[in-house]
Amino acid sequence: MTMKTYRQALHDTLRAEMLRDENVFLMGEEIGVFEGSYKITAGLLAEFGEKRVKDTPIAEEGFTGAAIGAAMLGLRPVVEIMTINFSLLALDQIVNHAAKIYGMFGGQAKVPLVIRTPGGGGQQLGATHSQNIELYYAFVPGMKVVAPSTPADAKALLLAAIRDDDPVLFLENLALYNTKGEVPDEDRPAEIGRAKIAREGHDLTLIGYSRMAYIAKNVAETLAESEGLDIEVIDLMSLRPLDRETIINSVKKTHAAVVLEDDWLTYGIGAEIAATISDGAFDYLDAPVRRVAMAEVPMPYSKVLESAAMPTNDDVVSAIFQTLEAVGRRLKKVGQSHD
Amino acid sequence: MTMKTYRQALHDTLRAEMLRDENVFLMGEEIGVFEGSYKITAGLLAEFGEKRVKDTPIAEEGFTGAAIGAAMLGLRPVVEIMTINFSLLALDQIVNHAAKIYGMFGGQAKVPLVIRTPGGGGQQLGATHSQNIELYYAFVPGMKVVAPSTPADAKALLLAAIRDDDPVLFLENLALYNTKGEVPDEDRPAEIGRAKIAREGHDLTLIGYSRMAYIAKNVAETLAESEGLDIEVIDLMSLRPLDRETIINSVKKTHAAVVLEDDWLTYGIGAEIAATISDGAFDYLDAPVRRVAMAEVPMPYSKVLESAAMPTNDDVVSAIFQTLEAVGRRLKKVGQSHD
Amino acid sequence: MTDNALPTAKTTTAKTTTAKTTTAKSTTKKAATKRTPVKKAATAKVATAKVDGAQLVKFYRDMVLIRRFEERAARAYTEALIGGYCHLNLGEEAAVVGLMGALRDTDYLFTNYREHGYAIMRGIDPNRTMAELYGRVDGVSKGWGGSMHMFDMSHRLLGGYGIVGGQLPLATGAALAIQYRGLDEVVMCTMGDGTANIGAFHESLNIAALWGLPVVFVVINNGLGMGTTVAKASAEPEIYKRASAYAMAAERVDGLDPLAVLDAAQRAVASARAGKPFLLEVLSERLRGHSVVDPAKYRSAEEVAHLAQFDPVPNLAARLVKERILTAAEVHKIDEEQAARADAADAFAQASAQPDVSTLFDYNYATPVANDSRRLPGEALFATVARPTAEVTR
Amino acid sequence: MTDNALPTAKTTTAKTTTAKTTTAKSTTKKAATKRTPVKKAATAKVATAKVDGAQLVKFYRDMVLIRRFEERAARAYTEALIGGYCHLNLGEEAAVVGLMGALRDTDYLFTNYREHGYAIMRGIDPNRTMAELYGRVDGVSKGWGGSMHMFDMSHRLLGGYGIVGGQLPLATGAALAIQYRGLDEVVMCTMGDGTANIGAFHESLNIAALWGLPVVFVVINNGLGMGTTVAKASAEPEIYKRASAYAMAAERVDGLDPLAVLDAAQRAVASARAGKPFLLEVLSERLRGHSVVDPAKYRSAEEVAHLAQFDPVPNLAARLVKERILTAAEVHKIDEEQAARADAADAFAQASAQPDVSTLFDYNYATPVANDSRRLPGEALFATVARPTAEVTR
Ligand SMILES: Cc1ncc(C[n+]2csc(CCOP(=O)(O)OP(=O)(O)O)c2C)c(N)n1
Ligand SMILES: Cc1ncc(C[n+]2csc(CCOP(=O)(O)OP(=O)(O)O)c2C)c(N)n1
Ligand SMILES: [Mg+2]
Ligand SMILES: [Mg+2]
Repeated sequence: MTMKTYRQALHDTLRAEMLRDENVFLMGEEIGVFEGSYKITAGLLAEFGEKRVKDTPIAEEGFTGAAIGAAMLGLRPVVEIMTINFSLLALDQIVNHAAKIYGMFGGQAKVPLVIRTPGGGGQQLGATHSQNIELYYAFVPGMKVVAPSTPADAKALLLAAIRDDDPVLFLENLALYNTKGEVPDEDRPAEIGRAKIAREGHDLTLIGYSRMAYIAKNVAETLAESEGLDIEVIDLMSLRPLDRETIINSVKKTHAAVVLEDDWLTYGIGAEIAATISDGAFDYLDAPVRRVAMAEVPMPYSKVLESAAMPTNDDVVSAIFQTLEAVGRRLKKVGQSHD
Repeated sequence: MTMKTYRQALHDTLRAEMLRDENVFLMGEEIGVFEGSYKITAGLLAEFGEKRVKDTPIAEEGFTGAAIGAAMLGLRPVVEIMTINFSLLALDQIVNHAAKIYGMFGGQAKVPLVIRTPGGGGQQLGATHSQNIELYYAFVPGMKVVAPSTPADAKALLLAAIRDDDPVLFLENLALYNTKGEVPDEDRPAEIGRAKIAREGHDLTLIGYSRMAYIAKNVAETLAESEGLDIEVIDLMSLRPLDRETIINSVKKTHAAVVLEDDWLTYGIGAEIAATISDGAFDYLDAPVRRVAMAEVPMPYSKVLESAAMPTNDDVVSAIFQTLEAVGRRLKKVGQSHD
Repeated sequence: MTDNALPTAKTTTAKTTTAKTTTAKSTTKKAATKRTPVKKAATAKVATAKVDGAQLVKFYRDMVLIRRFEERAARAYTEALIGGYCHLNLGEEAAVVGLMGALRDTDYLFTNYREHGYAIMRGIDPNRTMAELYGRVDGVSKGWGGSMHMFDMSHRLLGGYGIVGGQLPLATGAALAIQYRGLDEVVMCTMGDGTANIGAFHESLNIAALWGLPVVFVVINNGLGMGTTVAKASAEPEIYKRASAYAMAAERVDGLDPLAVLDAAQRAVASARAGKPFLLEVLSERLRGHSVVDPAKYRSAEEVAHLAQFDPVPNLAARLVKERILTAAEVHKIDEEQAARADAADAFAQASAQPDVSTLFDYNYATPVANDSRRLPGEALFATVARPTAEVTR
Repeated sequence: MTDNALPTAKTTTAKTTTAKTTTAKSTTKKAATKRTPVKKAATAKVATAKVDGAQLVKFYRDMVLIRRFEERAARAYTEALIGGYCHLNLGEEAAVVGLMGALRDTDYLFTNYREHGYAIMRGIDPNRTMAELYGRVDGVSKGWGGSMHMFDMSHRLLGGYGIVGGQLPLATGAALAIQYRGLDEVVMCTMGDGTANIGAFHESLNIAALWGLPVVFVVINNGLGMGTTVAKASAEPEIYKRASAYAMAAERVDGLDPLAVLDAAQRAVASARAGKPFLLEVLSERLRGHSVVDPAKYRSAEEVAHLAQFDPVPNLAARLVKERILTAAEVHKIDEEQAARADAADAFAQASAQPDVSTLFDYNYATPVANDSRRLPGEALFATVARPTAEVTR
């Protein structure tokens, strides 16, 4: 185990995979000379050269499509799209090509492609640069979509994604890059399609992914200390496939759930989670599934407005309290302030 | 009232609006000389000339973006994107520009744009030409998304869309173009953001939009005759905004719901509807909300496989029966065959 | 006959020198025939010294095979035995055989939805090509792709794509993989004239030129994108000239003459093999509607009447007879043989089995994965759990 | 001073004739200076006969205003008073004033995220420009846009766009609206060199040329897109030549000389006004990093050392003094005045109010609509309904 940032875990895993398999190479805007907009690829051009670390023109459709074509011939490109917002420009290549090629041609060509891209708001980047649109990929058969929330998971899921023979959208998050955690030194890929119980508990199931899984764990710890609440936290890890079983089993035990997401509420990722719970744990659920999500506006630049539009720890806490209240369970120290 | 096809209703409304307001003009691939891939714009080039009916190069991003720019200056373009599948190529212009411009610039510029585009599978067009991805628009703040299922609604919603000052995605459906119905002769725009009770009933709420609203009505009528079932049908009409109130009020009355959609189940439009019902009618719901949707595969070309992947009347009927069974309500003629 | 005849033609390709290759800037080898919908029959100006009779006969056999195959497909479509869209190569046969003749077996082809002829000329059995149109298990894409999406890794046909321009980035990437591995292979990527106006064209040609990738982009300029003429779609109607925006070599050739096409394609392929991507514009004709269902009412009666004179198949037949390479009887025999071949393909397709519904989820993923969704539309997400008590029953 | 000084310069524009306009094919008016990162200072070769001293002084005032404004913004950003990204026009001031000088008040500008200078030169109050950087209610976009998204309908600045290339289709559409209405207005659309490689460039230039729209596309070639040189991004590094792919007129100009830029821009604008869209490439320099946070480590020390000699602001000051248009003291006075102007803008911005959270949903829709979602992240979808009985409590 080594203590690392999420950024470092990504960097080290990319490097290790490039050393392990010479079919693995990197493509994207500003990943080489500039060392990456968020410096994930720092030093890799110097180490591996231009063949393995390809700076591209600003042409998301063109270079993402080129990566798909290279993958069809057996290479294992890892593309960086600078932020998920720009991936809209490559969406036709990803949805209509990468995700279709295996099925549409009757299983004749695999597309072992990874697209790494960060989501996340909160940096005052305004309406076009603050979106969380992983939904666009999670919705699509043929895609796999993973979203780590810790440095260890970043490593495990990136290993899995690179070694997988299908197109994988690997969702990072601007707000997580500097977060730290223990990362196993061994080479242990995660299993794509499995959620994780990040914290065991009995009072309520709190579900999130990426930054909101991080927040979920924080909130659960805080409420354990301040309120003696025993909250179970599920980190989805994989948005497609979605691990419904783990979610349902948890709610069957806790009888209540709150879903956290950094995207817009209506039609967001959380809608499926809430619908899944309401269906699969119908007889076990003691209160409606609450969703905490981004306000449904084009994200304003103003810090004041941006902060108001994004879900915070307090929003999560109040949703938890209201849910527990709705199920009629008394909090041990209800009414006391928390921070 | 005049009996018309859905296609004719669209054509006549476009023509009437062009006559009414000279700022209204049409843009798209093959809408002029070719008279439209699905002939919605037949005759309009001859009548209005090249200024008002603009055939474009194959450049979805370029011409959709141009329509947005023209709308910013006060024109009212009605763009046809040949099928919703191709709209992926214009998605950045729609999501990052059309939907953002009003808010991102603090309300200084309106974008009175309509994008007409048909969805729909079932024509053996294969994986890239059979998708229902209205979700990509319904998810986005700043967009309005409407989806008529009858010729009369096609007229009313198209009138509303053209006269609205925001970008509207107007969803048509290949399978509906030849369907017929009475269309009012008057000029009565629908109210965007309202669902419609297409059929009143007490036994169960059946919810759909576009082709699946059409199927919902058919199934409800059939089951009324064959089984004496009294099913309420909600035609969503507007996917964004979503009329949660109408849905919830219905389910509070019927205590059971089945949601129909032509897109993929996981993260599809139906997820939000199911989550909404499970939340807003929590105490009134007697069984889990069932969703009937497309199988989650890249749509195969083969007729046999395509038919298996698409929801049919029979699928809807069995979901209704299973739901009623789950709530413990006896069907009047359970066990009898239906067709 | 296609299967074994092709390799010979293909392997001759590599010998052509690149000396004649010129950039778009200075090249106007062929007079830049203005592509008004109907144009004068361009006479072949083949640079190679002397016409090879055997080659011409082979081209004729192949062109007739495509012609008969397409006619057979059109009939089956009209009889509703084939579904979806069905775009034919009618009128483009000379372009198809000339282009495919310039490729080695180890080269790759990416093309669009108008690709039946290409599939056959790559060496794919017409039976399997037709079976794909019927959506059967013996289809080249196992019935999953249909007319627009033929694919065969073993013959290095890497699709058949229905999204206009979608194949360009993919082809560029395949060329990148070849370069990455240091192989001596080339990618050919064909498209229509209307496709030269979409963003992917620009991004792909720029990347290919920037990185020196072994790829030939071919524009089959048949004068129309559905009902839109080149002049109405492209601000520079001489499409090969667009290569200059990428400092890329380019040429325009008469696509009604298979030898001229072969010759130009060989230069283009040799250039790409040497790390200089190439843009080749092939002037062709679309004899019928955009797809089988299109009556093409937007073409004037006069225009349609003139079309016949540009039909490369009878034109080549006439030439073979005139130049005494074949007798009329021999030509006739070829026509009949190939008609029989197309009928056989149709019979094969009809006899092939429909895919079984149980195979619907077979191609969800190449790497199996936990919690994959494999559910038919009517199936519930969760098995109905018996309600424990009647407590909530109203 | 900007507000009232500009209109004069702008309205002179229309008189320029289009005679000197030449197409990319034949034009190489300026020697096509190879854009290796550091280039020789290109000397201005202004076609207009005689230098107008008053014009130069005005340019100097404006360039210094932009310079001081940007420096002030950089400081505020470093002090974390400004958020998001902050891209500056440092080094591009001559290009900005020359280009904006060619527009009439009734013309439109679409630009990218590097647009503070453009906003001010369009006549927008520097106070409101700075207030936008601070995200305040008096900001030109009311605090909703920030550095990348300045917009002012009254000054016909139609954004400020953060998506590379996003402004091109929009600008093309605005030009379409002008043509539709038969107006005598022009749209200018600026972009960076890196932007010339994205699909929207191709689609937009083709549509503009095809339909003869009144739009000038301007590439500010500052040699870099973030850390990527033009040579590493564009297969044809002389970007103006790409116009030939659309049979569009084009020119390249030295962007360090405001008079040269004005002159070329006037020709370009006049061409567009006559229905011939134009591609103008302006060779410029980026004196600092891509945005304020970028230390630009990828530029060699040598390169950075050379940069100063290409700084258009001191160069123009030196010229004014050398040509005795101004004394050193007068130059100094302008510098101080404009520094004070920038400070005043900053003070104004700091004093402006923050938007109120209650306004968060004010711009959801232009046409109000039923069931609009106006919900803060913590709010429930449905008011909690008291459970009618305790029957389901466990
Ligand atoms: C992105 C996209 N836009 C539109 C279409 C519809 N479409 C199919 S073929 C076609 C015309 C293409 O013309 P061209 O490139 O000249 O090829 P041709 O059909 O003449 O061979 C169009 C518009 C599509 N398939 N994909
Ligand atoms: C579609 C898209 N891709 C990538 C980016 C990230 N990005 C912002 S500016 C920039 C470089 C642009 O370079 P250039 O066009 O030369 O303009 P300059 O910044 O030099 O003015 C990049 C890659 C973006 N904003 N949008
Ligand atoms: Mg064509
Ligand atoms: Mg630049």
